[in-house]
Amino acid sequence: MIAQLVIDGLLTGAVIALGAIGITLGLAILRFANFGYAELMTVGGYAALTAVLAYGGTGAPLGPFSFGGFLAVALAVGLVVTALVAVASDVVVFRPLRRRGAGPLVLIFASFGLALVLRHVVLLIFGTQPEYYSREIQMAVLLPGDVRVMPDQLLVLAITVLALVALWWLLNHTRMGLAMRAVAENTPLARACAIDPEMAIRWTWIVSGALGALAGTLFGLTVQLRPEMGANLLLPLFTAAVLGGVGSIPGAVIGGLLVGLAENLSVLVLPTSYKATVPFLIMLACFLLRPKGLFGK
Amino acid sequence: QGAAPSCPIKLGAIIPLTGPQGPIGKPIADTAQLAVEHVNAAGGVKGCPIEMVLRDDTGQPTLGVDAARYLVDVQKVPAIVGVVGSGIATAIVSAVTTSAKVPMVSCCAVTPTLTRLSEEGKTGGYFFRTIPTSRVFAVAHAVAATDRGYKNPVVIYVNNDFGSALLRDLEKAIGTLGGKIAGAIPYNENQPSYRTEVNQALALKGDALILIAFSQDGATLAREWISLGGTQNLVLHNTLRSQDFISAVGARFLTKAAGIDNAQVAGASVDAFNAGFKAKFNRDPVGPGLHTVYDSAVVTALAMQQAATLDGTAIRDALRQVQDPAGEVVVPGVEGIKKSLEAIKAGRKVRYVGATGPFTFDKNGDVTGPALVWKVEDGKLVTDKVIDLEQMTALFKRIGY
Amino acid sequence: MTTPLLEIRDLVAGYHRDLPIVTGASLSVAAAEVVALLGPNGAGKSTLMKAVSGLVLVMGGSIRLDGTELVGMPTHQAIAAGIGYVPQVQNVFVTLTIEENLRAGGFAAPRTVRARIAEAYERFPMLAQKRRNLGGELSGGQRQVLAIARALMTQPRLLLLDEPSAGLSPKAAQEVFAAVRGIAAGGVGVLMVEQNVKAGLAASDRGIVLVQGRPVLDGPAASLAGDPRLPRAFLGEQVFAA
Amino acid sequence: MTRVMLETQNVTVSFGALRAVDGVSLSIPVDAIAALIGPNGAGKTTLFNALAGAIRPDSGTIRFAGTRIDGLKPHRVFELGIARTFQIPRPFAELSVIENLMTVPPRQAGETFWRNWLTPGRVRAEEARLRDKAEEILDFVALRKLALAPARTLSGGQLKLLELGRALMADPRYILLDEPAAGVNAVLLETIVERIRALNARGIGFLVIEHNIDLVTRLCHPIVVMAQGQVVVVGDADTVRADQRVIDAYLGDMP
Amino acid sequence: MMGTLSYLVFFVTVASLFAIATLGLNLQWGFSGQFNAGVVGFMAIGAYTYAALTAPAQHEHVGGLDWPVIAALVAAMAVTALVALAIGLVTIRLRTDYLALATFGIAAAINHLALNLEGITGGGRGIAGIAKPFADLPPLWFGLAFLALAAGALLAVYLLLERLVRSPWGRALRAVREDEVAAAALGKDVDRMRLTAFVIGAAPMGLSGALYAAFIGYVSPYDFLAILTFQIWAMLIVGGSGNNAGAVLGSFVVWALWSLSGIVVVLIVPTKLQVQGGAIQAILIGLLLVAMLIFRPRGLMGERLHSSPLLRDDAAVRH
Ligand SMILES: Nc1ncnc2c1ncn2[C@@H]1O[C@H](COP(=O)(O)OP(=O)(O)OP(=O)(O)O)[C@@H](O)[C@H]1O
Ligand SMILES: Nc1ncnc2c1ncn2[C@@H]1O[C@H](COP(=O)(O)OP(=O)(O)OP(=O)(O)O)[C@@H](O)[C@H]1O
Ligand SMILES: [Mg+2]
Ligand SMILES: [Mg+2]
Repeated sequence: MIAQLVIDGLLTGAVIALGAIGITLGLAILRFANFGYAELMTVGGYAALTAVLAYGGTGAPLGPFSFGGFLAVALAVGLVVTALVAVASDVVVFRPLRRRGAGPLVLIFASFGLALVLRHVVLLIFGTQPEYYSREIQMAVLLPGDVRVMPDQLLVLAITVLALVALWWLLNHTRMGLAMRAVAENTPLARACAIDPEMAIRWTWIVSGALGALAGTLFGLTVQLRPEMGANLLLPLFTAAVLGGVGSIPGAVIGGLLVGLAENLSVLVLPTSYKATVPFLIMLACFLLRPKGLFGK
Repeated sequence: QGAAPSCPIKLGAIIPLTGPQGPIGKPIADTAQLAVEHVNAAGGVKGCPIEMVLRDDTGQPTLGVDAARYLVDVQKVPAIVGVVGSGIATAIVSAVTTSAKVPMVSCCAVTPTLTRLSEEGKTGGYFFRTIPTSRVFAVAHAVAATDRGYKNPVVIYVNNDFGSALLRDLEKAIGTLGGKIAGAIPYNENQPSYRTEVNQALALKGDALILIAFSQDGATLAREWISLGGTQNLVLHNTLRSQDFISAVGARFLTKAAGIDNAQVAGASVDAFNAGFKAKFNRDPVGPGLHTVYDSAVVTALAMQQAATLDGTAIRDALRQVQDPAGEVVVPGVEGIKKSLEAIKAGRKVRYVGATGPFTFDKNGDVTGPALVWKVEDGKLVTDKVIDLEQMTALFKRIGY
Repeated sequence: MTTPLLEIRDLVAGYHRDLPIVTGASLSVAAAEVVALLGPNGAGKSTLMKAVSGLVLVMGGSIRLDGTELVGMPTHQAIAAGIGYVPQVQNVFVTLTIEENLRAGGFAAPRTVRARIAEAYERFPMLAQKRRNLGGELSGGQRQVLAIARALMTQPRLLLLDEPSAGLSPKAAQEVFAAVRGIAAGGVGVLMVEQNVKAGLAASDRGIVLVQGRPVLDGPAASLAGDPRLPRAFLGEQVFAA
Repeated sequence: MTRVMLETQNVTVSFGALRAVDGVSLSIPVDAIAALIGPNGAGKTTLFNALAGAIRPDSGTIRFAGTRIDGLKPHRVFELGIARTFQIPRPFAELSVIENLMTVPPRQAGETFWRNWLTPGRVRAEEARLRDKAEEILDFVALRKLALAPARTLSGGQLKLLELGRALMADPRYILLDEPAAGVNAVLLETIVERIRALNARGIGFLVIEHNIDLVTRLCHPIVVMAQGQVVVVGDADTVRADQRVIDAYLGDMP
Repeated sequence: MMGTLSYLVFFVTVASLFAIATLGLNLQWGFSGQFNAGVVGFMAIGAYTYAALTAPAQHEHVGGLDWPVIAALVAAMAVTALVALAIGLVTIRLRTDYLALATFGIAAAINHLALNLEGITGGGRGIAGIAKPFADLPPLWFGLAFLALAAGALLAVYLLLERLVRSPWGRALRAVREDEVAAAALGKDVDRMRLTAFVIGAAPMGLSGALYAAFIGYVSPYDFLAILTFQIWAMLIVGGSGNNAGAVLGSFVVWALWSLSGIVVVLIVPTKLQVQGGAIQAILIGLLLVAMLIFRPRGLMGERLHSSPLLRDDAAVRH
């Protein structure tokens, strides 16, 4: 039982971790809590769904997975569409706000307004019913130790780790990453280093949109797609990102896995009706020991 | 008849169209609109078409109360229908409709609090609902489970007033019918994943799963349950009686599944509604609240026709008059409504038998009704068994409600 | 005479359209020349430097670098066109490491970054020692050194230094001034704000005194150093350009 | 024997492996204008932070007028009578310049929030007094014209002057100044020197970190020289100027 | 006419109740920079305290204490302040995002408790029959009388808080907000000031919740969903944080946005498309919110430069 709970915690945590990376990117570079990020996940998931519907499915299932090879193409479509939406939202909403010297709280509430718009546009287009890339139910595989896992979820875990490494590399070992971090800290000084802040911010949105699409698609794959999925994920995502330490990419992943574990293991001590409270209790405990999150500086 | 009303006649409706309840609310709103169209096609009330003024409460009581205030004060609606959330219905009754003397006919609020308020005289008799209290559901679940020989089912239920009230009734009902619940796991709505709850439930090792969940969450829960190797002996709540649920989970996993609903099964009144619904939306009317909201709108329209004036108190009293047991039976659909409107105009007594079958408001405005058990055959929802009003009443006695 | 490297004409600049801080300044800096910009606090010296870098509103006048108009050009382009700028405050990235600070400084010339970093480490060994420390962990003077090293990363043609010696120990200041002279000798023009009048003028070819957004004195460094009008200008008294 | 105002014993502060302040023992006499000089990164600011309670030293003790103050919170140290300025200015950016000063005085009646209702007259009178005092100090640091501007709009030098102004506003027994002259124009600096002398004559002690060696030699005694976290020499201007270690590490070939 | 008037009375009453909470938040965020994302938690505590003290005993929860309205309102504020003190002590070391998440979590936990502690809160069924002042009056008079109560409470809270933030205490609080290190070095007890502001700011939130319960006569956990915290925050940000008048104005504007946009949808969307109305309304709210922020990035009324009433804001030097 405990082994199962731990594995489940890690696997459900993986998709939270993946989303939390994107949130953390926003917190670290754009310097505000982007509520619209969760809607980017929704947009990405539905953009990929549109491709899947147009193609008529994802193709014959690959190996142990529930989906076929076309999902990769659909994902690519989702990445592009979402990156475009992300950049557009910056141009229309956030850039004018930056130019007028808006504080982070104003950006947060603008992102909240934008999220309302995006979510309900998706709702108007796709309706309220849940959607799936493949309606096949994937049967869990029994591992030694009487532990059941779903291959799709293992894939999500693997992709989360990859995304973590890729993003960490991007931020710490590329010119663009350096530019993004420089702009985040001190825009005038970045300008004085010949860095174009608009370009750095645009790239942040592109990466953030792409990550969102990836997370949204994988969430849709392992759970379901619905217009409010982003909104429902917002809380665990932020919990993970902040728990890990604002701006720390590995922190976000650890935070995500911890949130998953906490939820799953909480049932050992508390009724499930308090489940949603447990990550917060964990978090409070962590904050009492480390007021800046696990990996915060 | 009193002075000629000014056309069109307004009917207030408050339904969540967005927010967490939006997915349930939208088809309900569609159906309410359908009822109004039927009434209008049948000639309207007192010769006037009805215009439904719909407000979105987004699932927030503050906005629900605001909408009610607006409908009553500014739009001057003589009655309000819809109202899904129990918390919202109670807030509106406490703050708006009772003092304004405007009847509210809820399609979906199941909370016992409203029964108690009514008993204490705090609704002024202005509150009605067309949805049976949770006990009817509890009995249906118990019957469906024990009929299939499930002795100790596991329950996963939504953690709100509705779910916990239902669970209490269910424990009693199943106990009476010779079973015992192996354990009950509450879940909170709109979580990204329910893996924990499902695992908890699996660990209880019951011989069946009774799933009391709203549609999206229900699909997620059922899918996770099945993929983790849970039994396919499912007993599903009426909120899951939809083609979307079947296609989300997959018909081949649902061959052993049963479900329950409060709707009447056969009979002219139900067919008439189903036909009308299909004609409009090109699908079967399956989903929570569709039948009940239709009835709430139609019965209110009939009461308006019956009432001497379009005044809240008159409509309140007329709501019971159009259910006269001695009256002419009238049914949903344009034809049926037309007949009843004419009968009322002619001064004859009518008994509206609705999309949910025959129902009568008791002294608290509540209804008890028949129920049905459904199952999935070849990917289609079919009715398996009916628990009619007499059987239901007998079961209520036996269980001791 | 050849056109100067930097030529500013009738510059009006500030933070708000209705409140100019630089109020009609004209001055020039030639290649290989070190010019000290002096003046009381709040005279507009830093604002003038920011105007050259495109960081504040320019309401009038022109700024030419080697004949190219800079007014209206976004900062990052102006910098890439050959300017190295050390701001007076907040002049290092406190959340980046020393090495990353230098890499950011070399953003416009990625190919030569390695060589430049090596050069910077050689010139300022302290930086090499602390290469993995964050900018925010440096002492005040150490930050100043880093800021200067950062500005040199692209081998600019024009160097704008806003109080380079502030916070530096006498020895470090001498080293920086010597370095500035050396860089200028290689053909770079330097415009340098200094409050340390004596040391500043000693390291410069020419001095300009700015009062209330306008140059009031402009002359060879050596003669300005002894000019009795200099302290009076600092007190805001009316003095006239020679 | 002169009485000791500020005394440290073996104070050590480390950042990871780096010992920024390494076993510093000092005793500064009452009424002195003492200087703390040394090469960049010597640990001067870090020592200030330890004195002012911003950093808790890893080991060692600090006494002010006989009271132990190491480990005290910064506001407690301030209450005991030590005010400090920051090398890198830390203004209250969205407050006006004058309110940056008016915030400073301790034990304002209006800071106990119920006094604002119980004795409003007293609060008002005190406010008027604070404003006048702040205006006088702003005159002195040449910021009077900018009294009503938000502090974030000040120039680099003006920010340093604001730091100084806030310290003067506190009426402390002791003032720690971290490079008060950096970025401040030479003419104004003269009046600041005068003011420091005048305050000192009224019994206020100073410890000044400064790289302007002229200023230090004219104003300060004793002069403490730090390098690499340790105290190298303590003495008067001549001793210090003549010390070869100081010349090598700090002064260079000064003219 | 009477109907519209009656609705307006209702609208202003509800907006005033929100404005009270927004003023409390303004003290916490606008003046002391504490990111309280758990506003509903404090409102819920106020509401439930009021309900528990006034509602009749019911079989699923305790009650029947029958406190007078005013005493119950005061008690609601006091209990909220006490809870805030406990929460403040626990979260004293947390800043910005961390504090936000912690308070958000605490509010979620409070909601869970309300839902699950049936013996005290009635669980999901809520508490009905809460004492409603003026309930014996005819509806319109009830509305007017309650409006007077709500507006009076708002005015009192506004005046009290305004006096506070325009005092040296308020100035020191803003200094702490701007730079804690500098404020501490200049003798301000940062922890204590933050904690005091947190507690004083929470009390109006409790009052707001209690008045809301008194107005509706019923509370349930569904009254205090996280979305309400967002709305209160939107009121503050749109109105202009750091300005009490702005906070009040923002409350009216944002509540109008949320409730009146529904009316606009009723009026402009054809009957046939009414069921799309909800989505259209949400899009409308989103667009207006964004537009308002772009148009006024510092809120409808910006922060005042000076705390001291002795100083006048001088437009010429203010940038
Ligand atoms: N937060 C920190 N983390 C790590 N190292 C630090 C930190 N703060 C200071 N240091 C290091 O400690 C040493 C002493 O720094 P300090 O600021 O005390 O020097 P200083 O004598 O004031 O120098 P300056 O004259 O340049 O201001 C320096 O080497 C500096 O890099
Ligand atoms: N961001 C700003 N917004 C508005 N006004 C500003 C801003 N920065 C500076 N100022 C004002 O512009 C004037 C000139 O500032 P500037 O920084 O150019 O002075 P400076 O000559 O460099 O002085 P210092 O020697 O003190 O550095 C000052 O009066 C200052 O108050
Ligand atoms: Mg300057
Ligand atoms: Mg220092």
